[in-house]
Amino acid sequence: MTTARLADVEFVVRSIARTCLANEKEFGELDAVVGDGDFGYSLARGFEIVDSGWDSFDRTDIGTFLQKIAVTITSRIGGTSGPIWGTAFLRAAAQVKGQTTLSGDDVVRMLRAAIEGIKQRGASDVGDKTLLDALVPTTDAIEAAIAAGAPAAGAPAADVLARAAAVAREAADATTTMQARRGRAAYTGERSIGSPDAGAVAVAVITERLAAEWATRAPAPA
Amino acid sequence: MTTARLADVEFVVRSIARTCLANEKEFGELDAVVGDGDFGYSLARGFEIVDSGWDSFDRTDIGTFLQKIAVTITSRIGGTSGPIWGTAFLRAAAQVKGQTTLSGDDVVRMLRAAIEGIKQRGASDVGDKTLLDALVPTTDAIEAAIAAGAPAAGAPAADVLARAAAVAREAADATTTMQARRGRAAYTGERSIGSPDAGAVAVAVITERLAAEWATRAPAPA
Amino acid sequence: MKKFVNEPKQFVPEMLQGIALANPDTLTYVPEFNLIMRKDAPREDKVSIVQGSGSGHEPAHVLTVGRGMLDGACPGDVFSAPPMDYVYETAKRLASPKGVLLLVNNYTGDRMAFEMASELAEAEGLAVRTLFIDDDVSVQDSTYTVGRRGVAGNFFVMKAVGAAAEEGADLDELVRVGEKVNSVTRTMGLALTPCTPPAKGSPLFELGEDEIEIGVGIHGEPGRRRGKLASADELLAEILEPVVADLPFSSGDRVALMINGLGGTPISELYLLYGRAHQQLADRGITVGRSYVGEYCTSLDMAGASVTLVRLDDEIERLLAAPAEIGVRIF
Amino acid sequence: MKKFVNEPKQFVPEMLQGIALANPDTLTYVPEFNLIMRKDAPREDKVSIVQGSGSGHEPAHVLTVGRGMLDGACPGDVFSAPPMDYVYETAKRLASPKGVLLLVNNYTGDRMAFEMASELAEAEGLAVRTLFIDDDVSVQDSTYTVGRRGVAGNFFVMKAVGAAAEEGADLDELVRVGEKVNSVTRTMGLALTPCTPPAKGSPLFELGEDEIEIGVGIHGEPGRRRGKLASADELLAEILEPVVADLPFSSGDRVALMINGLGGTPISELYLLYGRAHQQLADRGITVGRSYVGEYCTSLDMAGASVTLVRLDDEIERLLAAPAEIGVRIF
Ligand SMILES: Nc1ncnc2c1ncn2[C@@H]1O[C@H](COP(=O)(O)OP(=O)(O)O)[C@@H](O)[C@H]1O
Ligand SMILES: Nc1ncnc2c1ncn2[C@@H]1O[C@H](COP(=O)(O)OP(=O)(O)O)[C@@H](O)[C@H]1O
Ligand SMILES: [Mg+2]
Ligand SMILES: [Mg+2]
Ligand SMILES: [Mg+2]
Ligand SMILES: [Mg+2]
Repeated sequence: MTTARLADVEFVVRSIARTCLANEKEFGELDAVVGDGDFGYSLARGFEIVDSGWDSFDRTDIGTFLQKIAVTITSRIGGTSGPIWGTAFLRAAAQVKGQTTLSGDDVVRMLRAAIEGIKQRGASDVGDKTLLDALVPTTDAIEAAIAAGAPAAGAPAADVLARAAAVAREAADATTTMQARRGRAAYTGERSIGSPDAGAVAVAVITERLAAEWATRAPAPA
Repeated sequence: MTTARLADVEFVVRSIARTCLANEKEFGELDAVVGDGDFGYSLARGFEIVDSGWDSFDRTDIGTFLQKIAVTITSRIGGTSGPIWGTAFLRAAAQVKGQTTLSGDDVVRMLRAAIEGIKQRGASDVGDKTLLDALVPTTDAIEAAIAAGAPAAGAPAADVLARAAAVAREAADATTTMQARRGRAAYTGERSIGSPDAGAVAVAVITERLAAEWATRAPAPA
Repeated sequence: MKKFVNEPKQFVPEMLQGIALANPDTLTYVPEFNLIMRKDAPREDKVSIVQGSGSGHEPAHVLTVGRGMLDGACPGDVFSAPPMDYVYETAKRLASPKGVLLLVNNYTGDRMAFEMASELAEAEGLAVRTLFIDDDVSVQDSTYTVGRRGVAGNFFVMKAVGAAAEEGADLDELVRVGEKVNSVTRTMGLALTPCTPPAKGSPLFELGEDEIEIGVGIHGEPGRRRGKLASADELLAEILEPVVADLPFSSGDRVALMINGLGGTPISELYLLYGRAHQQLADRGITVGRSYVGEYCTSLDMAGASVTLVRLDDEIERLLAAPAEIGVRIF
Repeated sequence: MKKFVNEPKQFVPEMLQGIALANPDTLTYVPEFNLIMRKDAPREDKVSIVQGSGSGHEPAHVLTVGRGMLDGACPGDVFSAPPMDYVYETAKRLASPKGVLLLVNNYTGDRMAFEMASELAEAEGLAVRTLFIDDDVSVQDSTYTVGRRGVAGNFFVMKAVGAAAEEGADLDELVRVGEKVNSVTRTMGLALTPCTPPAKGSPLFELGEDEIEIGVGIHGEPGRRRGKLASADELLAEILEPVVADLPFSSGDRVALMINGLGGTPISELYLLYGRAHQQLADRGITVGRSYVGEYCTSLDMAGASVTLVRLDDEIERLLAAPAEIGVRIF
């Protein structure tokens, strides 16, 4: 089974960063519907440091690299997203301390750890109309695809990502009919029904971009 | 020649008061074009006291009556209009101290004294785009009509007023092309050109109403 | 009109009532004359300082009554000079053996009301002096107006004569001080939006989505010209340049710098402007000795700001720094 | 968007720069962490008081730093809780041997940032306590939220713990005082218009010409319901009633009454509201012992107001009356 390397992880992180930068306005507008509109701005301020300081992060191993990214995000992103996203990266990093390659199982373990971190930090769960409502089904889909034999990297990984993107989008759309129970949107009560959650949409947009660009990434040596 | 009595003067004053009350909004909007919009409000606050306290004014003679009205106006109307209109009424009153009837000449003398008072108080003159630009030609028209033999009161006085109203309206309209040189509108410089002066329009509206209602006033005993 | 108003005619009285209720220990309210006065005024040992002007400019002037500032303020209705009566009755109530100083922003209506009232008061034997304030540089050609308008710079005149009066200065001395401060004070404002007088119920003038009024008056009077919306730095330059050029203020000067909000602009923006103005002055070699940021003279809910500079000398700086306590306060 | 802004990303830093330049003798600015702190902090003999929260609420909290109030404030960007780092670095810089008290308005993001930061700080041996403020009564059903929001009533907690800290109270005592004040403080707000965050460039939500938002949050969060524009008295009742009913405040109570402007409403209207509220309370047998009118906790340029009541006892009243001096000031 092909394994993912630092270069693949770099690709994923940078792609997340650039997606957040490219969608600053859109994400902000989604948050403005029933939140306070700062979601896009907050993410962009953090990920712009990730992007501009790209070469400066310690790349000793994948765990270290992700931890440095996590610290940057935590210290630069304000609002709820700083602690939430920072915790997610931190917990994912902790799963792969010292590793220089990742198996498909590693990837799933990282995602699960990130999810647990978010739940803990946010006192939230699936069904609260947050990014968890996209992240959890997407992780389930990835896990299922990998269990079905798709490798963690290499050409077939594109198939895993394509499947994940479809699920993420569907899940993000499905938050539209939910009532917010966490974050600022929760204050709106029933008025939060009718528009998708900004964080969930962000997860979908990021996954879609990863799926679309995976093929064009600097190919990992066989 | 028929003469005007207290009842006629009362009719004129009350008609002025009610015209100002009825046109509060319109006068304010005219003042808002290049001024500060308070003209209608200011006049209305003063004349509403004149109207509501109507029976309380000393009616010993015409001069005394007008002086009481003048004091009320001066003390109740703010802005530029308080001193301007107050001075006008005060000077007019002073011309007919102790009189119980007015000749046509008395009326013209009162108007001239009012005009002089305004000029002095406002350091203004004809051509500055103020109420003077309606009041002076209107007074000229009244003087000419009286000199031509029309009586100061009685049915033919209606003709004098009709003539005056026509001149007042024409003069008020003519202020449209003038540039304001006094009052707040003067700060606008050339931008004051293109709309009529609020004070001049007020003079026209009042004169028109006097002309229209003169016939219906409580007829003075022969 | 989105405002907290009951009956528009009661707007000013209800506001004054609120001011009186919020300051029961220090202020007295005389409803007949829209008069807000210090509880301890008039004082035998102190000239009384009075300001009138229209309402809608709060805190000017009903909220600047207090120790070291005004002894009384008798505003007219929104944007209307007070009726002569208000001024006359106020002068009588505040008559001190040392006299009464009337501060008047230079507008036709205000001048007339104060001139008529002080004639009357003098005829009754009161010692009254009048001081006209005209700090607004936006009106350049004053051939056809009563001259420059009095705007936010008024605050510095009030503060200086208020402090001097507290020290026991006599009427002549106060007039000297006030005229001196006025002579070194310059202001210019800029509107981002019009204001809405309660009685009118709609905006006093119109500005397009990207239009601004440069040199706007505090009653919404037009200024020098319409301009285009631009960055804070550029907008600031539009009003700071003419103010600096007018006196002129020059390298080596020590100044008081005020960024005054016109009513609808939040203080976050005012502090942003303050920082940029401070820096632009530093670039010209002008040092800010005292700084003022907030609302001092507003135009109802107008979004916008004005810049005021005062050239300081030891005397002015000492008077501006003297303690004072007024109706508008934080604690 | 009609605002004084240069680059929106620089809005908060440029505002903070302005605050620092306007208060060179009393405040220090640490740009890396949006930190505004007292020049004389930390002091050995005094617990340091810190507040974070998002920007856009000025004077809260960067302008309430000063003697008798906060020792430091480290706001996030507009409406965003500060990054954890800011809080952590601020706590370190203000570490006094007597400890650091963190005041936190009760929002998810703020709670998280402060909790993470204080864990870190405690791990490094700092004595840190955190106090959550949640005075907003507009959110009734809090099953699905972190509970009530912290809004303008925050001022009273700051003022009381600030005064107690100045007197030398220790951390436990400050937590007791702060919790006590918070427990008798209730607020509700009302928006006439939405606000416009500089980075968004357009209004955060929409309100029809005659619509209002009753119970609005200071980040533009929806409140209890949309209502119709009405007279000042009726609008006031919409927010005063729920505040009175919540604690509840009852006949015989002595209270502090605050009418807080949300940013775009002029103080003339705020004083009008104050007068009416004072009277409506008197009608219920509730006496106003201390009054506060003006801007304390804003929502950028939102037109609207909030009402806060604090039930006074001798201790609270003494602490509220203690002298204080902060960045926002008149003279
Ligand atoms: N308690 C929570 N747990 C998990 N996710 C949350 C929580 N609260 C909010 N979120 C997510 O964060 C997004 C909003 O982020 P952001 O705008 O930074 O927060 P805020 O402005 O409310 O502080 C929401 O769309 C939601 O997906
Ligand atoms: N100096 C003056 N002399 C005579 N009339 C004047 C003068 N200034 C203004 N007016 C008249 O008064 C009207 C405005 O009155 P008002 O709104 O009460 O004054 P303001 O708001 O400028 O104090 C103008 O339309 C004009 O006719
Ligand atoms: Mg948000
Ligand atoms: Mg006018
Ligand atoms: Mg006026
Ligand atoms: Mg936020």
